[in-house]
Amino acid sequence: MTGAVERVSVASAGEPEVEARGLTRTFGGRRAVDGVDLSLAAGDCLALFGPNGAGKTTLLRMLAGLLKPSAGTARIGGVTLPGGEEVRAVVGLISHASMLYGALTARENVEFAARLHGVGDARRTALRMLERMRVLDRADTPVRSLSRGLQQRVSIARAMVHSPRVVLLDEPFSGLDAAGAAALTNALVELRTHGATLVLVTHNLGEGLEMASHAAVMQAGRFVRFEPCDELDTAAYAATYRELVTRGP
Amino acid sequence: MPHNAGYYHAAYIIVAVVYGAYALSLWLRLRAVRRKHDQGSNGVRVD
Amino acid sequence: MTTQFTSDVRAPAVASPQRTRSGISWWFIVAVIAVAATYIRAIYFTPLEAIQGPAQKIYYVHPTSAWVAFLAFGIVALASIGYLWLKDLKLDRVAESAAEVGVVFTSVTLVTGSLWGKPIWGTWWTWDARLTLTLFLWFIYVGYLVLRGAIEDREMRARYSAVLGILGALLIPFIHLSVYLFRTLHPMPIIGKPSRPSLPNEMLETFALAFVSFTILFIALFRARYRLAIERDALDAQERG
Amino acid sequence: MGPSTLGAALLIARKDLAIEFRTRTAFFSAAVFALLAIVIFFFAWDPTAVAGMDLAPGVLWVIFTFAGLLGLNRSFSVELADRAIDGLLGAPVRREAIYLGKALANVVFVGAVEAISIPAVALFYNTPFGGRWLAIAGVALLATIGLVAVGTLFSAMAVNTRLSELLLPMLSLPFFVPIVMPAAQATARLLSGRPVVEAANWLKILLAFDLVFVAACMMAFPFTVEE
Repeated sequence: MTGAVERVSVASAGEPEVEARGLTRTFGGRRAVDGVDLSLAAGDCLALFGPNGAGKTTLLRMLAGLLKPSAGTARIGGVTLPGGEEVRAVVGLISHASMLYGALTARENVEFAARLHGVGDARRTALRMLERMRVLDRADTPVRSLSRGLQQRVSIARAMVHSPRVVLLDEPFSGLDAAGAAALTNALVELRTHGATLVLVTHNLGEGLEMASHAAVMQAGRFVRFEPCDELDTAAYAATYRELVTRGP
Repeated sequence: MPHNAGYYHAAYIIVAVVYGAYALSLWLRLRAVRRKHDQGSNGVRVD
Repeated sequence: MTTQFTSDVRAPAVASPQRTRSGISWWFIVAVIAVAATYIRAIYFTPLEAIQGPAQKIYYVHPTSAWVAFLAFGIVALASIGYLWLKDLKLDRVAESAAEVGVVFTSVTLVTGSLWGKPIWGTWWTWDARLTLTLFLWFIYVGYLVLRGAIEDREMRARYSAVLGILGALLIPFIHLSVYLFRTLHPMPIIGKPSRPSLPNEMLETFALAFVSFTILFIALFRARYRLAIERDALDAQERG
Repeated sequence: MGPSTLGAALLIARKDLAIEFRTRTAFFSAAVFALLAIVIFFFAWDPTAVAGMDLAPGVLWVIFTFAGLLGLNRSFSVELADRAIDGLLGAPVRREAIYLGKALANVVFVGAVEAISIPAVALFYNTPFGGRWLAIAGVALLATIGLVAVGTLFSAMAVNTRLSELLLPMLSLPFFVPIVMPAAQATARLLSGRPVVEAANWLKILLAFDLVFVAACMMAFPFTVEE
């Protein structure tokens, strides 16, 4: 892993990097996210589990500044949501959709994202990001002709080109092969060592717990469990999780 | 004095018919929503 | 007739006092009486206008409906601005109701306008500045209703309709200006300009009565449509809840 | 922090045009549509009864309206393809910059279609533009700004609905009346060699429309993307 991330800003130890108090979002009558409390310091990684429709994606989109909260408060990197440009400058979002322009090449997509975030020397930073995600050799082919896994890597490169302090990942490992997963894991580890805070939504317990410093299970818009990883027994956790998921909301 | 009373007769009739029909449509739509609403909230109760 | 609402739609659980048992509101009864009175007075107790003849009696239903149409779309614009500011769905329901009733009144205005134009100006349709503006009004607000119908998500429907409601109002002066400028280039053969104030008192009094009764009719229809909007939202919330 | 509003707008416009240049489908279909319409319109009238000259302004503006609408529809569908719009909305860029960027790209797009159609009309309708090219291009630019200001906003809304191909024209066309009418009148004046001042009234309406609706649509745009 060559090339350190230039802009490194480690938040002061005390103040949490990602914080939510009673965060809620309703669609019509339905409460997709119903009073979530959360506190993560710089360098933490929260593994977020839960059945489909539990509200994980909605929570992520709110933290990314794409969705306005209906109630409750949240602070990202010290800025209260909906923080507008300030929040979005420090957040990177990786979602199911690649968020890329199919007609443009991988390089153009990542470079565009870099310029959009005001990254200095967008061209070089974009190339380095593609290289770290091991997709540099396909940098000049239109993204739509890449395989799902390669597109996922380009999407990850796009989301992290501005070295965000908070990275929100919605099932990023889905569609990645071993090499892709390794590249993603290394990139995330590196970001964490430089003080970034991660929220990783995944269905893969092993993958999540291995990476995370905290674990949470979300169901029907609420955190039914939220605890640091070192306090929990992985086997017992896996059992209760399966039971929770099969019983449904 | 031109003999064009037919035009205003037509106009008055159309005005009454259109507004009346619209009022009726409102009433019917209101009744339909209420019936579906009542059915929905306390089981299938066809009154 | 039991009316139940889910808790989060803050509508009166008990039917509002103005509503008689059978669900017809007092406003509607008053409106029907007022319009009937207008008809009787206009047909039997108002003198005929010498030049235009009996067709001039359309004067009591055409401009009065037109005024209500413009009033309705003024309400749509104000409610739309209100919604974007306060994000209160009640305002969106006001806009929705006013738009639908407004389109009905605009349609009547157009039909009565051409029924009046035929005997007076000799053609069913003239590009008279006011009539043309009413026609475009009709297009804008039918578009508004179609837009509302094309969006499932309740909040997005409210937001998008509000944007169109405001832009629609902004457009009216521009259409009026360009149509007016266009029309003065090709002046219409104006025989007798309808509705000039130099009318005898009886006619003005009938016009005033017509003006008031059609406005009351608008209020009655608007309230009923607003009630429908509330109950529809309650039903959607219940089905999706 | 992100680039300035104008900087971001130019960036987004460049990206849009790069995509358009790469795929070129929308542009070619709009351009060919315009040329086809010009030809078909010509045969719609009996050439002996109506001189080509009198037809040219009207034909020109009807075509620009519909060619423009064709182009405007793709403007936001390219964003929704892989939720690239989330990338834009997730960037530290003001929503107004996104609107400006898309509108700039659309002005270039519609302008390009016009650049092909005006000479074609001159050719097929043998209307001597008589050195009035610049004035007509000016009128075209003013009108295009108005068309695009409204069209870009409605495209952002229509693309999120079920029947966007139908909804966009239906919502936009009433708004095009105070653009097409003055533009066609001004073009007619210019083509018939009359002094430019005669078209002044019409150009004033066009200019007022552009000022009001660029501002209004830019203020309204955030409401169409903010959830």
